[in-house]
Amino acid sequence: MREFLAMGGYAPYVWGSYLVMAGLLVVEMVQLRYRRRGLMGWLKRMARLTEQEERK
Amino acid sequence: MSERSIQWFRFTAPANFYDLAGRLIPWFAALTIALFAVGLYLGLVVAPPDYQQGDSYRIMYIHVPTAWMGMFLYVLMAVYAAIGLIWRIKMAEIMAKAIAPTGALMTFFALWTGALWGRPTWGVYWVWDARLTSMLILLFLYLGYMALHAAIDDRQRASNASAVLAMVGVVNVPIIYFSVQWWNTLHQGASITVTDAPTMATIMFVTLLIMTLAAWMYSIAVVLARARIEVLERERKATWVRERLETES
Amino acid sequence: MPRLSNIDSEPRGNVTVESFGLADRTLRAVDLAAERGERRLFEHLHFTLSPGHLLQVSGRNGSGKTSLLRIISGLSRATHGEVFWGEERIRAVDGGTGSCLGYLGHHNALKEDLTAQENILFAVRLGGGTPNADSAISMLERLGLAGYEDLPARFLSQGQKRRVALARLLLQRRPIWILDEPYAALDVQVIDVLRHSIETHLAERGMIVITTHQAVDIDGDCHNLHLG
Amino acid sequence: MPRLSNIDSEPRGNVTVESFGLADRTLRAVDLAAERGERRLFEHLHFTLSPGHLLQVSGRNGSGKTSLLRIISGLSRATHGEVFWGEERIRAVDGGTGSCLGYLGHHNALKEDLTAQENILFAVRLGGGTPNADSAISMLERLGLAGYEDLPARFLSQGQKRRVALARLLLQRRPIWILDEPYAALDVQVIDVLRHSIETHLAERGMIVITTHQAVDIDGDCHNLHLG
Amino acid sequence: MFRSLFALLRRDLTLALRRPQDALTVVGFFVVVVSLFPLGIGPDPEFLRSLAPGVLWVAALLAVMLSLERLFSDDYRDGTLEQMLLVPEPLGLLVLTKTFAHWLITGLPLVLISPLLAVQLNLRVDEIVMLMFALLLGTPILSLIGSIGAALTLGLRGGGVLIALLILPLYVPPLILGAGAVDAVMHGASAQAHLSLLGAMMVFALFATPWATAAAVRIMLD
Amino acid sequence: MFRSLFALLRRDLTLALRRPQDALTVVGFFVVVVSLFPLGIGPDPEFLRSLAPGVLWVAALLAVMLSLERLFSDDYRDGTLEQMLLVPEPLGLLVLTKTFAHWLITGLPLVLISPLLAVQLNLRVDEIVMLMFALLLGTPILSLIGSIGAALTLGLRGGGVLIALLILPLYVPPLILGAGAVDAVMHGASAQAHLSLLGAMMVFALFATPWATAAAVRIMLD
Ligand code: HEM
Ligand SMILES: Nc1ncnc2c1ncn2[C@@H]1O[C@H](COP(=O)(O)OP(=O)(O)OP(=O)(O)O)[C@@H](O)[C@H]1O
Ligand SMILES: Nc1ncnc2c1ncn2[C@@H]1O[C@H](COP(=O)(O)OP(=O)(O)OP(=O)(O)O)[C@@H](O)[C@H]1O
Ligand SMILES: [Mg+2]
Ligand SMILES: [Mg+2]
Repeated sequence: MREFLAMGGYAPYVWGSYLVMAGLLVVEMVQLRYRRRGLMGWLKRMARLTEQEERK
Repeated sequence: MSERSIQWFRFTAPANFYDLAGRLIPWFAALTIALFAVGLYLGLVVAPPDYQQGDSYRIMYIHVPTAWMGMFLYVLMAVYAAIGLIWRIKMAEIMAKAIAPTGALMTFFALWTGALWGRPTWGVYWVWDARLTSMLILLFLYLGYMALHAAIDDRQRASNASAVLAMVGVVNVPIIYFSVQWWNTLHQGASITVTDAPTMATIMFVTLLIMTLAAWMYSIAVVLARARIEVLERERKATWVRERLETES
Repeated sequence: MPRLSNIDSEPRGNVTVESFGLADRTLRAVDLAAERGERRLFEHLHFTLSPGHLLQVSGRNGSGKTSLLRIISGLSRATHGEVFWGEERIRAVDGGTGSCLGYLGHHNALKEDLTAQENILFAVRLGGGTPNADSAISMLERLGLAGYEDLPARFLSQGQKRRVALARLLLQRRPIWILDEPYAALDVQVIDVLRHSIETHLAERGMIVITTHQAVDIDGDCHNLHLG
Repeated sequence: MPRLSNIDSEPRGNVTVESFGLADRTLRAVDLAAERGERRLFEHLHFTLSPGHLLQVSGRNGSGKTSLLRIISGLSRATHGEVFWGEERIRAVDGGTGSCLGYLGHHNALKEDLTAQENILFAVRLGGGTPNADSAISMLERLGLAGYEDLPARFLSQGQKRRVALARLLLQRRPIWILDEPYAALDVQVIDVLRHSIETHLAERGMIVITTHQAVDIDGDCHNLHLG
Repeated sequence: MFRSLFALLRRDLTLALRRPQDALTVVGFFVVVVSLFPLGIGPDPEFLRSLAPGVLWVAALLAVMLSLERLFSDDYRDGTLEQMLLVPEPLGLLVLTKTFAHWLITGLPLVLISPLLAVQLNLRVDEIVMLMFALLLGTPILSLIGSIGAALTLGLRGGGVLIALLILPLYVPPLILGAGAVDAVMHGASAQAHLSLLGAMMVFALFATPWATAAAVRIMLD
Repeated sequence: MFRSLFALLRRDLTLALRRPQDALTVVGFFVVVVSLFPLGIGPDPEFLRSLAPGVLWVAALLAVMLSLERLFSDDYRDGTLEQMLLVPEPLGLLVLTKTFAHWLITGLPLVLISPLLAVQLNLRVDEIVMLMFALLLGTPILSLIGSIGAALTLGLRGGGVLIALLILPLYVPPLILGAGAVDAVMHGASAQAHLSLLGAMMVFALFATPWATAAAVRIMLD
């Protein structure tokens, strides 16, 4: 295992590539999620506001 | 009657896309995970070290797919943008906009992994090599596209304007590539060039193929997801959005 | 839903002047719709304007009058629908939209560093016409700007600038006029001159689309289109 | 030469509220003159405004109303003359001009990316006050903006933006209000609310300088200053 | 047709003459940026000499880029651009004419002042001649490509910085070829290839960019 | 008092977060300009390394300068600046706070991204540390001096280029000192003197420029 992690002495480069890529992919997905959730909340609020206006 | 059918058509096309994409995304996501799992296992564990570069060559498994993805997505983005601009098809505009961030990210990965690969191979993180430089410029083109899109408040105008930019960019990319290549060979001998991987073993080739597919699947899934959000934002007034809101909460 | 009142498509019977040689062409809007920043301003808007007729577009602030006028003159694209000049689409008219149409918008489109006369002459030349300093000066005089021809536009007052823009429009001699708030900043005398010019233009079988918040009576075939 | 009609410097007898504790200070203009781009807009302008009084500045477009209001609030310098708040010059008031004076100009001074509530709270904090979200919300409600507190200002209509700017002014609680076209873009109901606020402000011995092209009747000590 | 275009050209030049400070500011910027470099890098003459082509080209490029913001924005703000859309001539030609005027006002002065700065950076005569020639071929390309960016940022907040981001990547080929031409002369090689490529690029830009710019103008005025 | 200033700072940062593209564009410009240099000058690593301090500093300076146009102009256009004159705090402090926010939004990101570009130009670790340190001391000076120019060009046509001409000469001292500090480390000398001078300059700018800027704002709003 340790040998695997050492990557024949190239650990910083190999893991630096793979981990940064994994990290940013996760960030992209989380950001999408977050944006979607925000948008949904916003749309619902707007729908409520429109209803409120219509009731007036 | 005819008026009504036109309205109907206009408002359901995005709705159709929204539903279809919603159904497709889980599949692409699953494929992404499976392919990445297999590819990573093959690439990091099974494949033997390179006889020249040792284990550092394993960066190739993400470097090459992301580099291809970055370049391909730019062309795709420009094509969608052109379709959107010329035939005024909303979905094409949305797709163009949705592709940009992922394309930029892929380009960035290619740069980042290339830099980290360059250090053990060439001794430096960065050289002003033709291929590297033109990749960097591609990243700038992506960033410019996104910056222009973000700077214009009116959605329609933003799509049209950035479509012009994407098209100009796509014409320029080959010009830039050749001029950069020429520039480099002019100033210095080919003391440093991207060395071809040694005659690729089958396992390496298969792994590379799988990782490339994984990058494809990932890009498709993420772009579709982003396009869905865009559709919702644009069509927020439409009745179908309200229906989806009620069912999805 | 916009209401369109009192449109009769017959040309006026008693007029025979045909200065523009285009008397048979009409200006038609077919099923126009416009959106601005998420809001739908109008939809299903139709009208036909025949030679010698005037269309007044009215409505509250922000109801989309300027947007409509810009669509008619081919400056903006409608979200839906088309505008026709005769059988041609207005954005694809032979020789350019500008060959049939003069537009006076919220902006006066004057260069502050050029004199009134230079501004006008330049516009005429750019439109492909022959510059004629005398006619420019006499037009400026007609609009009460005698003696101001050689003053750079920056020294003119708001109303005077508007007059120069009007003089330019009148010298361009286009069959269709699109006037957005033409009376703005003008004083009573010049409004009168302008009213007279409008009536002459209609009598010469020209067409006018106009929006204004001020009430000015025009003698001629006037129709009203209400937005909002 | 500006005419100043009907100024009586006596404070109103029947008012005893002294919310601002500044009841003895007057707002005085002494021999003001202003020039703009070579033109003299007005000169030898004097007035004295006592607590509980309102001064309406009228005149044609471009006659110098905005210029005068900006001079009074210390934003511009007069070519000649001074404005006094009590015995202090307005540009050198202890604690800054803003400590005694609220100004509502042609611009609403709202940040498009902040919500209505954030805009107001920021202004109060910047003025050194304690932010109180509840009072901000109730003020917005009073001006008919219930439910819109959390909307970024860019999504508000012109009139709604104006209302937010008004809410800000009302929450700042300054003794002098300088209002440049406050009714612009407002609809009838809000004009009523504003009129009421103005009357209350006068009754609390506040002072107001206002310009407007719309005729709105204010109940209180009103004076008129005509420019042009 | 030529009458219209000539009228437009004449107007733009007249306006520039009435406000010479605009053109002068661009030249001033060019001079200041080039003069900043020795300050940041150190005064060694040989070193500066070897840098000169690159520095001069980059500075010219930045100067052109900064001036681009004004290419259409004045006409946009006072409504003249709107009227230009109604001129019975192809918008592409009008835009090309304006770009040409812009080059006469900003690009040409840069070419003319460059020998002075080149002398400061210790270039030799043949190098200076080549520099001027390369700039003469290259600055029109910069103006032409830049006009697309100028049109795309019409009426936007922070237009200046945005133009930079949009346009600078597209400036890479002329920069490489232009600086390369001078460099070649410096190293005793032939600059033939560079110049022919620059020329080809200029012809291409001349025919391709006006339409893109016209489309962008239409979009931003929509 | 601190409540007012803190409120202003918070507002400016909130606004920047709501429109991150504005700040990102400045960083983008910085990166693009630095990347242009090798293209103009040539890819030789040793050569680029020796140029790096100057190039990075000049690029940072240009990026800050271009972003300055927006320092007050948004507030000016929507009338907030006018209201700011009526805040019962010294205008100098308000202006200083705005400048600080501006630095946090544009200057600091430049400092943070500079190591990446420095690596591209083959700087070593100790040089990179010094570069960041010098930029950390120097960019506030750039923002402070620049705020005067930004105020003086409020509402003028062609503000961008004009700011450049007004401000660039004043940028010479921080440029020389900042680039000099990195250069010193590169040649194995001590950068002590450079840094102390930069520090002194920053303190001086901190106390002197806000009043000049405040005066300029008052004049331009008159
Ligand atoms: C930041 C640095 C780098 C960048 C931007 C970069 C960019 C690219 C690009 C754009 C490609 C795909 C282009 C093509 O297939 O023709 C690619 C492929 C490749 N790169 Fe890199 N690269 C970098 C560093 C490196 C390094 C250091 C190595 C190894 C020593 C390397 C090895 C490869 C290999 C083996 C391929 C696949 C070759 C092929 O398909 O023809 N790259 N790189
Ligand atoms: N580019 C734009 N982006 C977003 N909204 C816009 C844009 N242009 C106009 N609008 C909005 O569209 C609506 C119609 O504007 P328009 O200028 O057509 O009104 P109008 O009827 O001419 O008003 P006025 O009488 O004030 O001239 C307004 O509410 C305006 O805010
Ligand atoms: N900065 C300036 N430079 C030159 N002239 C100016 C300047 N500001 C205003 N003016 C001129 O000064 C005159 C007075 O302007 P001011 O804004 O005070 O008018 P106003 O009475 O408020 O008009 P309105 O009713 O339109 O608001 C106008 O003729 C205007 O053109
Ligand atoms: Mg209008
Ligand atoms: Mg006014």
